[in-house]
Amino acid sequence: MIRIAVQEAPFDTGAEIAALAGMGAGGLASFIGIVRGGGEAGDALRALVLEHYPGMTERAIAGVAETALQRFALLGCTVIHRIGRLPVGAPIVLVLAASRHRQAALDATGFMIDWLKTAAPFWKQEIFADGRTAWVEARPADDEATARWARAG
Amino acid sequence: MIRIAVQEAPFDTGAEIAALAGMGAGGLASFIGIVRGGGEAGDALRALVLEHYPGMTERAIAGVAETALQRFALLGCTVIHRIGRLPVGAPIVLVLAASRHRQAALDATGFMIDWLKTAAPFWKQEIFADGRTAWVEARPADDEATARWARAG
Amino acid sequence: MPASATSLHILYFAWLKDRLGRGEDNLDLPAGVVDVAGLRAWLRASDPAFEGIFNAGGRVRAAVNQKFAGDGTPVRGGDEVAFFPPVTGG
Amino acid sequence: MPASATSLHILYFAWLKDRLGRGEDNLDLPAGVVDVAGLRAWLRASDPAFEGIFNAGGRVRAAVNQKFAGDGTPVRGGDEVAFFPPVTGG
Repeated sequence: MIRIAVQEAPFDTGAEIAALAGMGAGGLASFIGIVRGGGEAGDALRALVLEHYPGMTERAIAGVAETALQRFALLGCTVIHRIGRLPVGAPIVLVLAASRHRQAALDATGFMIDWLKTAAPFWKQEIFADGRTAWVEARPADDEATARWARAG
Repeated sequence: MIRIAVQEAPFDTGAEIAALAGMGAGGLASFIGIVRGGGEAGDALRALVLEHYPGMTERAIAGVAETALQRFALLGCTVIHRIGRLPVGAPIVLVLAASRHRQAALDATGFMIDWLKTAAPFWKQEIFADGRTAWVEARPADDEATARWARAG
Repeated sequence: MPASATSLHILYFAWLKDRLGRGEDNLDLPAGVVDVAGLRAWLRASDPAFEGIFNAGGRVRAAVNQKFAGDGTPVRGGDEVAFFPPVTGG
Repeated sequence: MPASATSLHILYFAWLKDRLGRGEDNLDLPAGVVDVAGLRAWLRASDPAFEGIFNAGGRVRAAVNQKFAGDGTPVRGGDEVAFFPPVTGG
């Protein structure tokens, strides 16, 4: 079972976990990304605005989820990515993986979040306290994290 | 912030996550262990009964959590382990790790669940549909999973 | 809008959209354009705003029909083509 | 119960408790017992039920004062000693 959502609304982590937990899984891993304040320069970040490419985004996420389901023999997985204005502290993304054994669930979760960062068409704009805005630059570290999974075969 | 609990009651994953999410984390990883039915021999497992060593259990879990907090520079972590009779499908254990960066949170979660399986004094008894009971044997694979973290330095 | 066999639907995202002041273009497939590189060249020639966009460190990515595309990916009438900076989701 | 300087509080868990029919023993520190190995030997000599328990593939573990202990870990009056199978939590 794969569940994909791209939405402005917050997600209910407890409900999403409960939906996956009833599938005979022995382990359920999750990752939640959160808008993080206080960057390197001590900037007064207030919010992110997440833009996406409707249609392609859902397709890209589904591709990542299907790959994870096969590769890690998951019983199910869930990916919910929020869009729109998200203040510091708000959850941005939820990734869940359910499997019979714990290591597969944890590995699949890492795999999906790494791939989402490089394969799904989202763009983050930073909104600062003084009204200034800036588009977030892609980080080479994200490409490296994704490439790790290719090497791991 | 470290939160440890050993309890019969179910845990509220959403509430536990919310409590950790407000600490300036950029990523929050979790693992939930679930009582898994349908073992290798197709046994009609109905429930597990989890016994523990009061006092030593909390001390062992705190040791694992403190080690993870240091090693992965976590902002906080939570470990809740249930005891008593837990039917198939019931959550047994919740591990949460909050950090500024995603990989640390995921790694710390794997570290803690692997160590819990070898360092915390819990014992599982299986209850089958026909009333038969059996103590679960420790698996060498669990010791290997723990040893992995020692090698990884 | 319905795609015709010769129309091209072009989408712009993130700072490309800001700089162009619009999120999309609809045009007839220009004569001679057969791939992404050709479309980039045609856009540059047709509007100076694209000069700075496509020169931005060569980092502007493309998708054709909602799949990541390289310079050599074919572009045909009826296609949806998108240009955007490297993605930063997750 | 309050520990005296010569008492020993011994705990049994999981199948050890089932087989012994009790979860704990309280006794005076036996003469000559100075470590976990000595306590195991004394228990075997005092009650045949321990023979099968400590022979169970050598897999019965021990803790002294709530820390995992080896055969050579010292045992003193006032200590809490536990015997149990390899743990299976998580």
